[in-house]
Amino acid sequence: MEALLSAIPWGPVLILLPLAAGIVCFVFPSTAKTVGLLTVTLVPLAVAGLGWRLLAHGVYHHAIGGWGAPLGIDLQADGLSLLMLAMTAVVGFGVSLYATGYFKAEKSGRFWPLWLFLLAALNALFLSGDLFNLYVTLEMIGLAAVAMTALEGARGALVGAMRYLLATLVGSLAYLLGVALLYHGYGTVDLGLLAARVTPSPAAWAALGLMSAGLILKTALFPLHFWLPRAHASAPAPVSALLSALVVKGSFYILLRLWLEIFSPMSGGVAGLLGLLGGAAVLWGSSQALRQTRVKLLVAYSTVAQVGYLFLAFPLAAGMGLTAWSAVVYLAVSHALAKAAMFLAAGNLMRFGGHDRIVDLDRVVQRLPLTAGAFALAGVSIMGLPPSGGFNGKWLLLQAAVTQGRWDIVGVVVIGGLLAAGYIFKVLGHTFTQADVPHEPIAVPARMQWAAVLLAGGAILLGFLAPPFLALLAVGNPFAAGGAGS
Amino acid sequence: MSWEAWVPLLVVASSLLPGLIIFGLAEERVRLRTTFNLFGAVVKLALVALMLWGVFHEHHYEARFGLLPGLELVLRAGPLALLFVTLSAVLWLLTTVYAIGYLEGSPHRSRFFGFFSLCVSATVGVALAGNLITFVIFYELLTLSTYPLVVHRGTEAARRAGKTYLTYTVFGGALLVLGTVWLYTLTGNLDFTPRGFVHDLGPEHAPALVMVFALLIAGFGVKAALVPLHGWLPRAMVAPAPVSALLHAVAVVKAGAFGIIRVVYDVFGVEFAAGLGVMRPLAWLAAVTIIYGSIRALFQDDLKRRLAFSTVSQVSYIALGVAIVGPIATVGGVVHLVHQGLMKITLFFCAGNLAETLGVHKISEMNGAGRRMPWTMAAFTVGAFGMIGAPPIAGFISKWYIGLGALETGQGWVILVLAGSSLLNAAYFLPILHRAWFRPPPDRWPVEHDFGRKETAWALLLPPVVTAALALGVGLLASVPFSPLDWVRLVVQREFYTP
Amino acid sequence: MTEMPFTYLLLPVLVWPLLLAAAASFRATRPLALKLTPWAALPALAAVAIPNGELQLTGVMLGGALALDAIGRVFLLSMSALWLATGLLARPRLHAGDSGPFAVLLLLAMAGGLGMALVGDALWFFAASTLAGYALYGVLMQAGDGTTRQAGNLLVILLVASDLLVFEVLLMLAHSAAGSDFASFRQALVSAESRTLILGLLVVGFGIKIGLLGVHFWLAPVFTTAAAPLRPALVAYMLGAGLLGGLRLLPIGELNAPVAGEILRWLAWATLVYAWLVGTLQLQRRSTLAYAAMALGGLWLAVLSAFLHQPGLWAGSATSLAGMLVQSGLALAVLLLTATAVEGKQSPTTVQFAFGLRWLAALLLATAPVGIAGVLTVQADGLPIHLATAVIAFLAGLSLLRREGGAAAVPADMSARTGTGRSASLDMPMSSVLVPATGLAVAAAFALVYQSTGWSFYDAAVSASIALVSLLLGASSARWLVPHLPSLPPGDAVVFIAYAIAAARDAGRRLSDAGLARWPDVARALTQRIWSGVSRISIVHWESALIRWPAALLLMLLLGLLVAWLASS
Amino acid sequence: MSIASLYALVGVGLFCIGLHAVIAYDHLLRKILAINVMGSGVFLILIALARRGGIVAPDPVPHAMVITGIVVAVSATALALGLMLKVAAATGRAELGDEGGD
Repeated sequence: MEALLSAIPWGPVLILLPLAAGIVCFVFPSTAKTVGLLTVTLVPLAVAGLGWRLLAHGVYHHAIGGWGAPLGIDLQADGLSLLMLAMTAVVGFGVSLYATGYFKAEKSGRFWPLWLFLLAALNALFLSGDLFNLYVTLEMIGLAAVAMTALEGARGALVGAMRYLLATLVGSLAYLLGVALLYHGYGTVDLGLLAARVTPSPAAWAALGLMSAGLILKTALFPLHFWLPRAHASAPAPVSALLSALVVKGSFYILLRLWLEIFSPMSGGVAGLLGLLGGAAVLWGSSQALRQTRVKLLVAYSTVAQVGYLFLAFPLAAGMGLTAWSAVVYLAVSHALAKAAMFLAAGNLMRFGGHDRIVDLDRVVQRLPLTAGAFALAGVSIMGLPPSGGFNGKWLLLQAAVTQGRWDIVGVVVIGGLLAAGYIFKVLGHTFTQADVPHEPIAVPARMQWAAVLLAGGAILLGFLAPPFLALLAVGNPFAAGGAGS
Repeated sequence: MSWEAWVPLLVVASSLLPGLIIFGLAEERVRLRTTFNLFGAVVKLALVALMLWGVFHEHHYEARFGLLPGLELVLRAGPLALLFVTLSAVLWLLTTVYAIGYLEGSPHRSRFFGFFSLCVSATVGVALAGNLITFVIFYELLTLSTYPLVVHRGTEAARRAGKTYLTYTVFGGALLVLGTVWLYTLTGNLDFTPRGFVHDLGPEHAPALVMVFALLIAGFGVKAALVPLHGWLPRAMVAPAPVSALLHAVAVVKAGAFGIIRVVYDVFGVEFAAGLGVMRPLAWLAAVTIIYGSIRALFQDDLKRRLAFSTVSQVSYIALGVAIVGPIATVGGVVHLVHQGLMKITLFFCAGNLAETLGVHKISEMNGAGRRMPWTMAAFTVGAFGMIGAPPIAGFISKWYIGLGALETGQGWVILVLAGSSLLNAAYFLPILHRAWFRPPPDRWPVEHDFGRKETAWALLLPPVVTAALALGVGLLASVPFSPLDWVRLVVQREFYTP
Repeated sequence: MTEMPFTYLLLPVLVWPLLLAAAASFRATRPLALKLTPWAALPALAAVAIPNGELQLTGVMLGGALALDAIGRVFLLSMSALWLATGLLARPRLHAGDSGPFAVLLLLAMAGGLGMALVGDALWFFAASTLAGYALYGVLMQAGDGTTRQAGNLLVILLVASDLLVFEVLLMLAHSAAGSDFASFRQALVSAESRTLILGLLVVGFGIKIGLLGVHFWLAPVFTTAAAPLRPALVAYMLGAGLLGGLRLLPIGELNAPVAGEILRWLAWATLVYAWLVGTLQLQRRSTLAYAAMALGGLWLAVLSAFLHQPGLWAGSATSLAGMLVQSGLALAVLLLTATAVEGKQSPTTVQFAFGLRWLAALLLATAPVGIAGVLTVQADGLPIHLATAVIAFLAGLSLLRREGGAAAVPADMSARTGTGRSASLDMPMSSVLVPATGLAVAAAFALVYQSTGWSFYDAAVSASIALVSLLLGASSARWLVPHLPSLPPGDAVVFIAYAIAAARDAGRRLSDAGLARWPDVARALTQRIWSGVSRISIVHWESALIRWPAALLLMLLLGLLVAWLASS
Repeated sequence: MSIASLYALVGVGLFCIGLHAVIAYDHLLRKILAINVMGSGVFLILIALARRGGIVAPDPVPHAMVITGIVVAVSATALALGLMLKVAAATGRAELGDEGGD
């Protein structure tokens, strides 16, 4: 058994399984739903297998075809990548469950292949260890995501998708240019090797500038969030969930890797800049969300805000890296779960009332208790109230900030939490009200509600799983480079 | 984990699980729901009784789980914790009975009772919390689980009230978390320990500690309705009467007051806090709140609003007793936790009865209510006189000890505050009694329900009468073993002051 | 005092009325309870026979004891007598409709009142007097009408004030007292550093209940409007809560405080003169008697000042003092009862008998101070005591012969409130009053004998003659002088008090509404306005600028350069 | 300066021109073309910098990259064009109004 577990090449499986399934779905649309569900059930198992392998034998390396860097393609996974993969698997499962209820026949025929490609790309991204592969996966993700955004075919969705596509293309080109510069300068695109070789030089600086700009654009960090709200708000609910929860995290993951492996030694004022943008994003996104009148736009802007939290850690990392980075990962994962749940709940609301105007969300608590509950639980995590992953993340972040006397960051975190409470309860408050003129609601399938509950519950549960979570994260010590005081 | 570690968990679970089950129950499964409610309440009482016995004999009930690096979720049953747990367990049972009668036939009862149970679980968690982080977690849970109760009626007014409630409490929670983090970065430890755990910090940390103290007190002060953080309390009155009763007597307000007690005695240690010079301002704040609340109460015509402002005033007795710094005053303050609970819940039950039976919400409508509902108004009278501080009702005991403690520490001004507050209490309670008993009743009541020969339903009548009897009893039998006063004496000499 | 089995016999005195109260509050047992209520004071009367003893009540409230001693016994006797009279007179009211609350309150008041004579420690005395006070207020209101209500409000306001003062005093004493029994409280007072303050609070606190000058406003209105059955109870309450309280807590005979004594002496003077002036100008018998009661308070102050000047006097005069209190109390009760005889309706014999009884009572009231005067005026400054004697006697005489000019002053709206079964209890046929009244009169007569111990005959004679002369003076001036004088409303200055209260209340409301209520709203409104302004101007505007395509890409370019530059620098 | 770096500079130039066009022009087709120009610029740089000078054969890795990149670019362009047609069909004009049309 053990032999078998260690024999299976989990990395390739994680990539090829969804890829193959995607192709099958594309070729035989009729089988899409079954194949899709099967895949998203298997992927978590594969992730579990990989996790077992990591715990047993430490960091995972796999050279596809036995080539190996610099020529071949290397797959590698440490605690960080594993958690990202797990996040993807869980969110993916929940959303897929939801999608089975959400999409009608022909739509689902288009959804599943795209989604499985996206899944494959995400897994590849989290597994790959060299810059160029990262570029390729980034593009795959972008294209799949854009296509999914356009699924609805409505005017708003199309324009949103177009805007998204152009943005993501520009972003990845900028990134690619950076890769080119780095390769020219140091003769490799392998992260590990680069980490050893990179020295402060104009090429490296230019590369850092280009890459961060591109990735920031793709991560929709303020002020480059221009494409996100509309794209996320106009896409179908499951797609919005995937975009907000996973896709944005993908580019952030790359940025984080670059930072940890290559650029942190030469950070200089960049960390401060990123922190500044993060803080601005928190305040800006939250206040934008606060003034939205539609649920999905509100949730989308809340993503803008939540992305900001991830960047607050950069200026703190210099002092106490481990705490700060753990906070970031915690926030990233719990945001993924919570935000997916929120978008799914929002989808239920739209299905239920045929609209998502906040002021008209009457009697939702009575009619859709599960959805309201899911939204509330997710909200708890987003607000950073205990017990939830969001709270743990914020706690660690605050701890790092207070210890270093960064009261500006403390202020941002606290105010951000209050604003979040503001916009979350703006929605919840209305779900309790009674309408004078009851409209005719449409029934919502139970599994769509349960999917939302499942994810939101995950976000809450994360609040109690800190010890194993952080233990996993420590595998391979990913934060050694950017970490403690370096 | 030994069986003693399980007991605190079970106490929390005994209301949590019924709550979760009740969420799932259909609206019309009245009997089943009632069974779950009462079963949970009774089990909780039994467990609490067990722990009372055990703690008295120095057993240790403690459960721990890892939470965050260096932090644990700790549930520990100490004497002080048990004081609060017992209060909430007893009053939960009564309030449940009352709520069953009060909400008979109204919609969304499953939801109501579900959140009701969650709210109590959170309260018990707050009571049993063994360190600050656990306290904070349950404290926030309390906020979240009470919100649906506040907006339960689903009217626009209810929504606004809920909004106000959250604006205040979430803000308070944020301050609280911030203070907690700060404290943790200073001490690396959050476990409640008798006589505090911060005193071995060097004097160079004094300013930081003062800030932390201010943050924590502000955080708790919101729920404890210290002026100027009291604004949510009167507005939350749109909630159904059982909720107001629970909010005011047991859960929310008391959680805040309890938090203040914890911070002063088990985090800072009262002597150390006094050394920091933070107790005097706290005492002043409490005094101002006492007087301010009473004055505002004086001019409310809405019965529940008047009671709400009276709560604002009364709860600060706890803070005052704590802030005077001295064993005797502490006894007075801490025991008021229980005494005020009993008296105030009585008053709110009665207000609810008037509203349910006669449709009376305003004091100006209460003429002759005593003739129509003698038992209800009798209970109300006991509660009111208790608030005024007439012996031998519970309120007198608290005031007596606070006053003695103040004299003991040479703070005579507190006596004046007590006198002024008693005077104002009399000024806003006696007119109510006068109307109810001695004015002729109107020809017809606003909205009268007929209960035959009974003045109202049993489920509505029993709880206030019982709580009134308790309020009288704990005052009359204050010195018998296991009376609240006796127990608080035990707490104070075991946990608070260096013997 | 040690605890002995028979001291358990003290319990029924309190427990029995409380039991009856409980019984009266249940529909099932009410009839029985109502039957037994008139006799509820009997155990107390019987308890007088119990020898001195103490019953520790450990665990009840903050500890405490029931105790019976010499002084307590005297008071227990007189108060149980008064309460018995009350119970008997209240029978018609008890059998009228919806008498449940009335009975309960009556019994509570009784328990409290009798308790004051029995309790052995300060806190329990406080508890008992509080219970008695508020319950009595309740009874008055139950049996009353519009005018009673105003009087009752006056009473309850002063009650609250008095209880507060007493509470403060008890706190201050308990702070330094060894135990909670009276002795150690008195000791604490003797040794307290802020003695004068405490003494002052104490005098005012108890003075309220005996109509001390300045806090006497409630006397006349309550006396004039109280239903007949309750007048003895009222007197009993004054005796217990006012005088007995003073006796228990004031360290008479232990404390030598000439300054305080002097102050009290002047206070006594003022009270007496005031009582004489205003009492003369009253329209009704009962309000006149109210000022007689006030004069009794003045006498009490005079005696007190004498003791403060010369503590040594206490030993010899305790009994005669107690006798004086009992006698005057009982006589006053008789006069109050017989004051409103509905003449004409009665048979001439009844009227004549009532007339004689009233003369007797007046005589007893007038001569009540004789004993104490006979003891004190020898050594102490006798002038205030003699003055008191004169005033009391004068007012007593005045109340005898003056016409009930207050026919108009008997509340007009009383008739409006018939049918509630209340007015039945208000003016009773003289015949039903006579029996208990006679009983009280006899008891008072006995007290006269009781207090005539250890007096100097000469001074007693002087005092007695003063009493008789002023009695006759009063009686005669009732016919010739008073009708030509202007008249005052009962409760003189209370009009201004009421006005002041109203004004204060009004001011308070204005303050509360204007100042206290508004500021949070103002703050909220301000923040909201600012917020909306901000969101309208900047947030919306800038967001729309930010999401414009060229702007976004330029920003990206800028950002890239910035990052590169920062990295290089 | 060497030929290689000349090529590289040209690539950078192309990239900038493309970027400018993406920003400046409204019509979607122009934007898409501009992005392709940017892409070509990047590829040019990659290829140019693969030169190791002298007679040594150029480094193969960048070529591999460029080939991959071209594949990606082609598919992206295809998607973009398709999307553009849909947008044009839905909105009647092949531009993104900045209000995004919701």
